[in-house]
Amino acid sequence: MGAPELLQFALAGLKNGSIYALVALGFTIVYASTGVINFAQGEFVMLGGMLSVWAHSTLGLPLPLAALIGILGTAVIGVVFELLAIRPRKDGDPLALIIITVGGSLLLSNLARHVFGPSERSLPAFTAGPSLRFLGATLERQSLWIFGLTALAVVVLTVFYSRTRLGRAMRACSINRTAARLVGVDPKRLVTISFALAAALGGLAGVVTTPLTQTAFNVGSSFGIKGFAAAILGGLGNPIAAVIGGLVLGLLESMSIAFLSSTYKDAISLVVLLLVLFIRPQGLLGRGGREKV
Amino acid sequence: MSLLREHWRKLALLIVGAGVAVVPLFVTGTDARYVLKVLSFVGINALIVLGLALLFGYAGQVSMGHAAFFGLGAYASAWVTKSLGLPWLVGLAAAVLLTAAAGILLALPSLRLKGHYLAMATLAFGEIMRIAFVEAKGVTGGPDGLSGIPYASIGPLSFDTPQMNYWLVWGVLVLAIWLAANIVNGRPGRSMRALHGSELGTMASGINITGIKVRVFTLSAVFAGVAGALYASVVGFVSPSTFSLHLSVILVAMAVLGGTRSLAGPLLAAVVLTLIPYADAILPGLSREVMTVIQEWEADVYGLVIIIVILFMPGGIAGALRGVFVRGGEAK
Amino acid sequence: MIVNTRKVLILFLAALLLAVPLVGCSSDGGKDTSEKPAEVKDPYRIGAVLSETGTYAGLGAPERNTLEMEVAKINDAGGVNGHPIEIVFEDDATDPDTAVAATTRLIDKEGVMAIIGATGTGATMAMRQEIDRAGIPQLSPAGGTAVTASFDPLVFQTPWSNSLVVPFELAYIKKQGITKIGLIADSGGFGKDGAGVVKEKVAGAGITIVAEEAFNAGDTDMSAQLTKIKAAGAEAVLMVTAGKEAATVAKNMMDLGMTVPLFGTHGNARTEFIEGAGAGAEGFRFAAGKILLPESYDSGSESYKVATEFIDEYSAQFDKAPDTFAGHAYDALHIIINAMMTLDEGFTPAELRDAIEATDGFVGIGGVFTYSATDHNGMTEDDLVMYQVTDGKWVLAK
Amino acid sequence: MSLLQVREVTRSFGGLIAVDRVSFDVHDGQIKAIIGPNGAGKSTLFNLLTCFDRPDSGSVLFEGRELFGERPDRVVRMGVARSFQNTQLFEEMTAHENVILGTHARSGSSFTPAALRLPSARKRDDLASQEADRLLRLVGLESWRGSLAADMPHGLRRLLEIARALATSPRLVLLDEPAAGLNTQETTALGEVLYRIRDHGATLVIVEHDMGLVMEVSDEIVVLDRGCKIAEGPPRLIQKDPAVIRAYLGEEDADEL
Repeated sequence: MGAPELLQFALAGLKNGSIYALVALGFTIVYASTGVINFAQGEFVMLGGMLSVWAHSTLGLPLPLAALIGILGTAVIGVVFELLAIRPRKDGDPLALIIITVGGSLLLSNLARHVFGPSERSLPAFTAGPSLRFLGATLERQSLWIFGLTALAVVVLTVFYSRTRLGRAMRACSINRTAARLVGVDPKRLVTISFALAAALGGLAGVVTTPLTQTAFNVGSSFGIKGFAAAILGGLGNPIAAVIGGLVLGLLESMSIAFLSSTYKDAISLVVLLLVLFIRPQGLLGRGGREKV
Repeated sequence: MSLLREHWRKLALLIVGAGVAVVPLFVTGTDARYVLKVLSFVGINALIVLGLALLFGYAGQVSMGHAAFFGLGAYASAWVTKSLGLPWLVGLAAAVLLTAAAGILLALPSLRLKGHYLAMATLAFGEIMRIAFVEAKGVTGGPDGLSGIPYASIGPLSFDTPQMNYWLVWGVLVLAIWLAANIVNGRPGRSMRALHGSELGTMASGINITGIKVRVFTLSAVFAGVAGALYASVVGFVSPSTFSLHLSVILVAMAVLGGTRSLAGPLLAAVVLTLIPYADAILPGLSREVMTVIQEWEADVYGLVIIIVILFMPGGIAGALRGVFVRGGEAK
Repeated sequence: MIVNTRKVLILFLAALLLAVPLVGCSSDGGKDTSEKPAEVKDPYRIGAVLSETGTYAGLGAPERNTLEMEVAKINDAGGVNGHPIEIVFEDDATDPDTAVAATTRLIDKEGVMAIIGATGTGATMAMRQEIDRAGIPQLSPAGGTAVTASFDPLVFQTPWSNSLVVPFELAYIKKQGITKIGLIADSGGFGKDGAGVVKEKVAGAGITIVAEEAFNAGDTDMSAQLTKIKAAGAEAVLMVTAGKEAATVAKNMMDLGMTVPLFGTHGNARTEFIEGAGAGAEGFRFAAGKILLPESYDSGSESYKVATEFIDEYSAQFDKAPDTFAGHAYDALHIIINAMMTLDEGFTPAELRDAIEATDGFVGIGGVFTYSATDHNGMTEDDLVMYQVTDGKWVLAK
Repeated sequence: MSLLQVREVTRSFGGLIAVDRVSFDVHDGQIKAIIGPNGAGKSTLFNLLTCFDRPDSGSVLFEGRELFGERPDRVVRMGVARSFQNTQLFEEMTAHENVILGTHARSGSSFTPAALRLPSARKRDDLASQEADRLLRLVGLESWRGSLAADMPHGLRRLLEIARALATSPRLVLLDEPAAGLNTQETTALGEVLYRIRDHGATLVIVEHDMGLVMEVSDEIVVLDRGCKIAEGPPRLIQKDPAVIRAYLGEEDADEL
């Protein structure tokens, strides 16, 4: 196998990995503020795609505007979901909230089927034109959008968490819910904001991948599984860990295809994930730490 | 007092056993077969959820991979009875042994993991098994599945009618409830409640927490495996699409909706949620139009029910039941 | 805690006490007009188990549309020998055991005399136990080879199965002078089934498979698999899938700069594929029945008339052209109706089955059906043509 | 051979050395006390001896077997029981049940007999119940048998925890500040209980602040200061030891010496 092929495999892995990373970022954000794995995160990806397709094809709006509607619309749905289904559960018991998100996932995907129909839909590529060639490998233009937007999301999130008062409050909240109150921020509002952010990121993932893969009411769960796996692989902590987890998972899959078998690529990457968990139960970049007596 | 309760329990068990046993005698209409088939599916789901209730409600663990144990049991017994032509009890034993072995193998390394990491590990296990079910064509029949699986039989007794199927499934379920209740009320249950109260105190009592968790995990895997063996013989067909992550998640949702430290709550949740799409099996007045709407909106209704129950019944169904019972004058 | 067990028992008792009378009632209320010997104007009831929700919802929807539209038409025209047709729909939610319960309900509660379904191969196979028990005929619109390969005298199939399409397509590929192909298939039922048939038949067609790759439903990129196929020196790529991932494969090939032709199967005969793959769909070739282009029939022929009429009516009613799945449902229904037409009043399900098996030269949407005691698929390679995507439209391939 | 041999045990947290090369022996049938000013490392040492914490180096031999590296519950089953400074009772269970849980250490929580309600399981439960009643009498809690642990007064909760520890049939019992929060009367009663425990054949190690109690009941005392052992010996000698007095100077407890 030559160098151009290897590069091609790496590019494929990075492209899938970036998509996983975007979804994983959404998991991380909600986890940070609530301690909850949001099983509806994959549905946000689906909604981002579906809403932008609806805006573009049905309403006939230009693509950038349709993309914006996809992202903002999903964010609004995320907020509504938080207000109606998460906030009323006052004790914030993580397991109860997780099961609520499972219910939300069922509800959102099936409502989408009622509203948008059961067939798959697609969007045109953001920038038309033949794919780019370098070193014997090729890369389609949409991948650049995916890489760029993933990088942008990480930078924005990192700056948000470290430089803004709200972001710092959210970090404080993830460590201790009362800490946020001490900084003068209402933890309830932070949870709402985190759902808005996570939904917007999921929507973004849906919008950028739809031109490549099409979307349908039932795509949410597979995005959800991959994103969850990426977030756990990286270690549920910070945005960087989510991105590393996503990229590692993507590369793992494409290298499995390259050197082992495409039939078993998912099994192989899941086995690796299990081994990582058994050796490092906190994920690749997760904080370890002994338990206190 | 304790003696009185002991008798109460025996009596109640007898009455329920008798109640379960006589249901087919009342179901005699043209749709008896349908009603009994639905009740058999309900019993099978309830059996898996019973195991998950032990695991989640008493040992505080979550498994997102129980559909895989369900599948392992189904394929094991299907393969043994259909492909090898061995008696059904051998198939059942194979299902039990295989799921027990898989349960221990998964539990030992996984129980070091906490919360979400455990959820991911069990989820990964479930997906790996699903891939195995598709790829191990020689044993599982691949995506087309295995059809023509023989009915269950014990010696000359063949469970080849819906009545017999029903009796088999519910007989096993009642037995499993008895076992689970004994565990919950016996030493292992006491140890698990202790763990819930104080982890340090439990360790200081010399109780091997991991050992208990591994055993509960294994037991719940075996319950799912037995449910699988029953499923294979009741449906006569097994294919990989049944044992999906979606099923695992729904089963966990049933256990959580039921509430912690209760067997009745999760069982009730399993019965009610399983019956939603088959509502006309127990409510014969429902028209076709209503059923069509229910089927069309079934998944949405599931989602909504899950959200609403958890929001407005914080202790799950078990919590609500306890409330009713306490108000009903049981408080001493 | 002992109390807890008691609660378990009490609850179950309560639930049973509640359930038993209800169930009891149902046995009184369950009496059905279809039980009585058929009188004039009593409807003939046919069950339909379709995936209206779940993974195959996109397939079940056109099937249901078609059945509703066609039944209305048949009844307006006076039904079958004076009997209206009533279709009882069940949703299997793409789930085998739901399909089993649905079948039982249709047979015992609704008293149907034939069943159309299920949408998916898995559910179709799962229903067999109940079908065999009741002895009523089943017409499946599912395309899996197993449906008729694993033979059941009661089960008939309306789509072109992979075992029909694959040899036809391999022969075409060979005729293009291609001997080395890369195979890419989904890991679900359709892809596995098709890939199996391809591997079985290539040798006979004088073709070798130089690379065999798989992908899963929900995968977002197949360029790694295609890179392997490219590196293996394939002269063409043969893709077997009915999922939306087909569009991603076509697009990835274009983006990788692969110039070798891409072939698909009848699983890709959907406009969504062209829409999704965009420019990547150009030049894509696949085998399917003639329904996609009625002009492939002689314009005066019976086939042409049937196909154009159905397409026009469906398009008018649902604002969308019918896809192949609509066609499979159409064929299933009309094969049953035609068989009923040949029978006398008060026929039994066994007679209906025999009449269906006697179907000879029925002109349907999928092709011309002739069933026999050994062939329950009923179509031949004559019913297939190769299509090519040109300027975002299907045209007949050279 | 001594029952417990503590050798060069060291544990640090970050840069701070909490226990620094501490060694001592506990002989069969002794009551041994570990004392020292606040922050001397007593509780840390205690957690190390019962394997609730792992040392950086050193070794602890119990009946000649290395304890370090074992799980806490296994250590209990080997015959080393403990109580906690903040009682760790099962609040929603009765006093009787709390003590029964201690018997699980010996007879296990095995599933099969319990699930099938085998006669052996019932017999074992009966024995456990009788044993628990005996221990409740031993610590003087028989009248609290059916009360929830959560409803019991503070001093009695400590006794209950001791009873639970005894239910594991230990050879060595380690008590972490058993007299903390007890009034004089209760402390005197506690002393009685400690003697009774020893008379039943168990060896005792106590960490305690109450010097009255320590001086009265203990056969030998180990004094820790800032992680180091500064003295060891019988109470009379310890009271006069200059290093000990220095360590306690400035502490209010020093007057009591």
